[in-house]
Amino acid sequence: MGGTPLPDGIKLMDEQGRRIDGRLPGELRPLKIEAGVLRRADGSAYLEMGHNKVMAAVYGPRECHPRHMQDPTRALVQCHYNMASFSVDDRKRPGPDRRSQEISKIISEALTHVVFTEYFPRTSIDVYIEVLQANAGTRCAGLTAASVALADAGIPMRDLVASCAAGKVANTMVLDLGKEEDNFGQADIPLGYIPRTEEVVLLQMDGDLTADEFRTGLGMAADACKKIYDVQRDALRRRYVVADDGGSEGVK
Amino acid sequence: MGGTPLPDGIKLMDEQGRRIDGRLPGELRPLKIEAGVLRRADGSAYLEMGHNKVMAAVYGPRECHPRHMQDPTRALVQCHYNMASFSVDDRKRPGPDRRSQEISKIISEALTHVVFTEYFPRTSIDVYIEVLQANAGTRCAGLTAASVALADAGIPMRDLVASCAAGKVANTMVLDLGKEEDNFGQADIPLGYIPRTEEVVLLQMDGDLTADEFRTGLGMAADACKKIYDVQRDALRRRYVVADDGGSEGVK
Amino acid sequence: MGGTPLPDGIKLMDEQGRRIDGRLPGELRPLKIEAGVLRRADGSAYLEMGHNKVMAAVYGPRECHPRHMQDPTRALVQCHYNMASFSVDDRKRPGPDRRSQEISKIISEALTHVVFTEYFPRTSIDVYIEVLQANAGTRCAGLTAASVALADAGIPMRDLVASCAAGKVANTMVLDLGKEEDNFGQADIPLGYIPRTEEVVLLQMDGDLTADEFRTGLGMAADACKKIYDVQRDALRRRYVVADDGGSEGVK
Amino acid sequence: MSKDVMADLKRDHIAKMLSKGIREDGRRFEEMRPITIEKEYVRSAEGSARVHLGNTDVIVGIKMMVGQPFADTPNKGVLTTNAELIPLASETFESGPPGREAIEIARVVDRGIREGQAVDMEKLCIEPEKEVWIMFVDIHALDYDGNLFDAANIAAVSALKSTVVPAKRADKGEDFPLPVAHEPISVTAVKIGEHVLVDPTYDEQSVAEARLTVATNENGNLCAMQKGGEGSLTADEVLRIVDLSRTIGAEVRAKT
Amino acid sequence: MSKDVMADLKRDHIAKMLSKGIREDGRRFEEMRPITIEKEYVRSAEGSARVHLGNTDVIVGIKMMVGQPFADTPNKGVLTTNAELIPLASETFESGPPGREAIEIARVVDRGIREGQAVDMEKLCIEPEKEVWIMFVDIHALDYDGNLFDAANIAAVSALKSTVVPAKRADKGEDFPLPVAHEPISVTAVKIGEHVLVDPTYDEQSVAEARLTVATNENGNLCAMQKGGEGSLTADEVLRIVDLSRTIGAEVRAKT
Amino acid sequence: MSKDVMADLKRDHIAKMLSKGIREDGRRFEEMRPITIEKEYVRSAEGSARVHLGNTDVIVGIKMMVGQPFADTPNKGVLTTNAELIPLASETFESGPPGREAIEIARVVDRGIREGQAVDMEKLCIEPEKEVWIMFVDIHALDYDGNLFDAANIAAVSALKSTVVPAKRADKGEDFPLPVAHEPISVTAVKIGEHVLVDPTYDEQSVAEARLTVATNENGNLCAMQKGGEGSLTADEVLRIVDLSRTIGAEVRAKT
Repeated sequence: MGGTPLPDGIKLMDEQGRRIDGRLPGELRPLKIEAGVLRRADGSAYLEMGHNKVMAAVYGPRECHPRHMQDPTRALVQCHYNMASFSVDDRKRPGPDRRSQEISKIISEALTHVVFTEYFPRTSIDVYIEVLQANAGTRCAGLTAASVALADAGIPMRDLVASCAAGKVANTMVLDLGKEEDNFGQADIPLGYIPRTEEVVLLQMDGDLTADEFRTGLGMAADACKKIYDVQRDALRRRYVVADDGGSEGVK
Repeated sequence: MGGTPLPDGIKLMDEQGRRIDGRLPGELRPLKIEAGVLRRADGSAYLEMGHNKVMAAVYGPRECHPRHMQDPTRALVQCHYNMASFSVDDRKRPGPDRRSQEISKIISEALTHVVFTEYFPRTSIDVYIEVLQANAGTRCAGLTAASVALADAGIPMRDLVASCAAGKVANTMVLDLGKEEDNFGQADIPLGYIPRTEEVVLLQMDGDLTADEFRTGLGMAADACKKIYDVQRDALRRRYVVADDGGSEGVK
Repeated sequence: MGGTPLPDGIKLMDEQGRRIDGRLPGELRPLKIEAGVLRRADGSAYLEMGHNKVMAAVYGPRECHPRHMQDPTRALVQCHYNMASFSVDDRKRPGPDRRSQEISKIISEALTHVVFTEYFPRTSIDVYIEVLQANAGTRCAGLTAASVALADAGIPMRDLVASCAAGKVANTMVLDLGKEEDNFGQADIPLGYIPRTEEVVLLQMDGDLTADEFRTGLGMAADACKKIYDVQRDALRRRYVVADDGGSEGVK
Repeated sequence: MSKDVMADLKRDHIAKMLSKGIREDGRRFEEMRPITIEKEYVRSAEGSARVHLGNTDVIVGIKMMVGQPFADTPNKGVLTTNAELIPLASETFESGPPGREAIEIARVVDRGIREGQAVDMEKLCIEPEKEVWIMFVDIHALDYDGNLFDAANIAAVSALKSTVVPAKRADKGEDFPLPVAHEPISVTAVKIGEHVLVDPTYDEQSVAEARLTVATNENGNLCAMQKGGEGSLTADEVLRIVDLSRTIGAEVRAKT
Repeated sequence: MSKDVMADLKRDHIAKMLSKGIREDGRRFEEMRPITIEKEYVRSAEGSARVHLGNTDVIVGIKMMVGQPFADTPNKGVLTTNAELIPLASETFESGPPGREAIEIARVVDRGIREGQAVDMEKLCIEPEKEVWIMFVDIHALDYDGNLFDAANIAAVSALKSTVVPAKRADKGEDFPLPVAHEPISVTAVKIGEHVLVDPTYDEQSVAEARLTVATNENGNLCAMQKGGEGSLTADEVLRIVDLSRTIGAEVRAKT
Repeated sequence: MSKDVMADLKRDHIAKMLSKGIREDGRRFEEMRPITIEKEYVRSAEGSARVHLGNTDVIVGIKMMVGQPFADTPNKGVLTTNAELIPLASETFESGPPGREAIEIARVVDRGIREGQAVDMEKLCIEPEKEVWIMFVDIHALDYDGNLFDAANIAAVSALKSTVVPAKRADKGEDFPLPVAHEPISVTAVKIGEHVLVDPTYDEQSVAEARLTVATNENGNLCAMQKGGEGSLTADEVLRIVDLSRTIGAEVRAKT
């Protein structure tokens, strides 16, 4: 977490327990998901969570290159998380940095858990996550969007992964940290979760927490993932309805 | 074009309509081409145009690496344009930059048009252009030289490509811009042209031109390409004669 | 050689002919070699020579990647010399630089000479040399250690290569230059040598030497290699005894 | 092989239709696809625009940073244009550093802005020889259905027009709108057989023999041009495309 | 194929033994392998430690350089952590720039040091906004038998504790010991079938479904966490590993 | 396979001829190929030379730039040597960053110039610790028929001798000739079977077991040496090549 001292005049939580953007501790930022927004990709989803804007696209299952990476028993789920150079205040140099490579790895692992990879030996299922505008929580936003894009692509999956973070701000456990909370807060716990089976598939933490605080945060994030899961399913349902209205053959 | 203001005391054109190096508007710089100047390459050509010194070499048709780039229906013509680090006033860092990659791409396309690529499926025909001394117009010089090198390599071709630029300097349309004209002029139109069939195979433009001025410049450059074409053929003819004199088997 | 002027108060050789670290001109630094120190590698050796600390590991013969590098008639001996970022006073940036690539090349060539590469066509024998602490003479230390690691891996070899340097310091020919001698001395002659057959397999020189001085240095280094060779054999013998004591099957 | 067979079939089909005067999406030969422009799409950028040109979807973001001028233009800002053809947008795009295709697009868009003098670069000088504004024009493709040249050019010009220079944040005085002086607009045409079509789709582009992009300014003058493709054009075809570009460019400019 | 068959056989074997409560090296499920620490192993580094965690063998070297602070932390030193998983240490490591595995290890070790506030970074400021100490933590694997996360963490903390800042050499006053404020220790556990094991060997790690690394401080607080692997954990399993980490971490900390 | 068969046949043929005392181009074993040197070949460089050594053809260009000295040599200029073995010169050269072969050539040429003290580097100091001249020696191969080591060395020394330091352009006083103090010349020999040949052609080099490059100065002293190849040399062979290098080097030096 930041480690940067809080600038003068900024209070992360007011006397009424309202957070800097007016939310209550257990409140998520506004969430909007739309499935099937790109033509070229096999599946896609666009997501806004607060001021985050994230696009996810899926290609595959398709032949895996280079060939020596092929797994004869199953498909590889390969996630590529990328931040657009203009998605942050200080321009990000194009290309993968260490942070994005780490995020790509843990999202790949989380998604692999839910895809029936054994149906598609020797193939690659490529998941591209593009952060267009970043405002804290992009890895969770990306994982949530990628799940929807996989389903939109018709990839057989055990379930959807929902993702959000809990954290500690002004000595209070809160949900879904915003940018200032991320910069000046005390801890962050990004979680990837399958609400139906109650499985943790992505988990990180940084900052300073007692074991009790962590337990509380984990619980809050898991509960919030249920709400996100509903939004994901809703997006897919709308996509289906739209497709159905327009004639399902016409959509892809 | 430059955008740099003209240094004091420099005039790009005098009262008599003479350019800074004494040429008339429609005059090319002195041009010299020699074919077959390298032993190791399958074909080669050395070219001087004004103070430009350019070497072109051709290898192939040969097996195309990496294999996944092979085209089963034809040969790939792959041009690699490179400036020697000492070819310009400020030392150029070795290795391809964006400019040289763009030039390599458009020269590859221009040459592909004239090579009977369908005779050599799955192969690569590699064209290397080395700029040893640069003085404006190196892409045209390189394309002109590369055509001769391809012919010298015995690659079956529809025709030779000739190349030169027109441009606008001191409000006058001129041929074949020199270095100062390139830096301080108003527009540049590099052209790759097949005089016999009157085909445009490479064309760029930058600067500021009316449509009429462009039409004039295009015509001037196309006409000049005919002269360059003659010098190309002359170089190949001399090469043949020399080879013939020395016994054609002895040359390669 | 350095070219740096000797700092005040430093004398590379005293009136008694003792060197800056107390050694006589013909004296090696203390040398310690231990074979079979790593579990994962097929063979390994740890070496200390003065303040140098070097680890060598061998993997193979194993399938050679990429495949187009395979030699159908023999194994490739591929050495990768690397300095740990903390092995020198000014942190070295991770990754191969030009110096380490040159050293990797000449050590690969020296080791290829003694391995029966023809026994293992199409394979690669990979030799990794890690300099953990550097104090002049690391290429010799690395080559000496790598020979032992190859033998420890059970690779069939004509013989071991021993390696050390001679040089010129304070107008005297000396053996095995230390760090200050390397920085402020007059010449350095790294030698890789097979004492039994008296073959030179690695040789470099830089600095300023008369032909006679070079002849003297070459002789001194060759003689010293015989002593190093004994230490190498001793390390392998101890390894064998230990292995034998513990039951040779239990070791690897 | 199957890919090539597909390409041949596609080419035959498209060519046959064209000979009847019909494009696959029903457009006239000299008609652009519908253009929608969302300005200020990205709040983290100093300026931005998302452009749909038919199904081609691209975002351009502008970032401004304080830096050093080039030695030969000590009193001018610096323009840097970059295109990321990320594999999200098309299976034909690959991961890794920009390939020749991405470089060409970035350089052609750059040439249009630069040579068309879209921005008054002297107004981006803070202190001559010392400090100027560096202007990063970053092109990000999201969905690729052909003609990224024009989609990116339109997005870039629109983004520039929405850009505010963050002088205050950098402690260099008050924020001010980017001094946009001209609006160079490019129009791209391709040649398929006998036919010349503007604003090609992905399929049209993939069977085209040659491509010509022409950027013009408000006064109808040409500022940048780039031919692509392995086929040739006649001088007449070139001049016809130049004329098309001037006419259609003016229509497009009205929308940015 | 044979590799996968081997993996299946190995997994079956390890799982069968685990169901009898037996690990391949005879340890209890909640037992670390023997730890040996050689501090000041490398004289050329400002601080260093070589750690054996069972057969896993790793060196961490600390180098200190004078440099510029980040703009948003003008009065703090800079921490840079890097891991080289050189192919000397395992046939599964490859030459070339760090892969995702090396990056993950470096970043998790970095997170533990940084979030656990191991070093008082303000004391590494020389002149605010101008000059601070840059601290390079370089992780070098020598022999890889699993659980590099914890081996590297232990080596890093030990190395930090042995570090002397070479102020004199840099003409910045007298040398002083690195101001180590806390000792965050990570403990890693894996899940194999029903079972949770701490400090996995290479073989155990290769058949594990999921991994969780938890770093804690002297006060038992959590400072960093990282789940890995394609399997899942229940919340209960996570909380159990958190508890294990706090208990075992305290034991390990006593040895650094 | 065919490549290896070819190599075997070539080796047999060359060896058989050598045993009769005959080289493929008729030279004596201790004879260099004809050398032609064109100085000031490239006007854009501060110094340059194009050298033909038989059919081997190489250009060296010298560029001078103002920059910072190294910390340990605050009053000396900086030498940087680089070799581009571009695929124009040989089908055995590959595109991309310099491989081990190019690096070796650059480093051996560099070592000759540096250790042979070809240039008085102190005279390239502008202001101690602040500004010195950086000297770039760029080696560009055009046609490769073996022994680039010596061809590049000759071209480098010739180019240095023709170099004028462009002080005026950089606003650092008047232009002056590069202070060349010595002319280290390298001679390369290879061993094929029993035989030692100087200045090997491409074919000779490709069948040689070992190579030795020795650079000497005007006084006959040695300044640099590099053995290459997978074969071995005896000490006697080394000393004989050293003698050859001293004699032949003096002849070559007269031509630069």
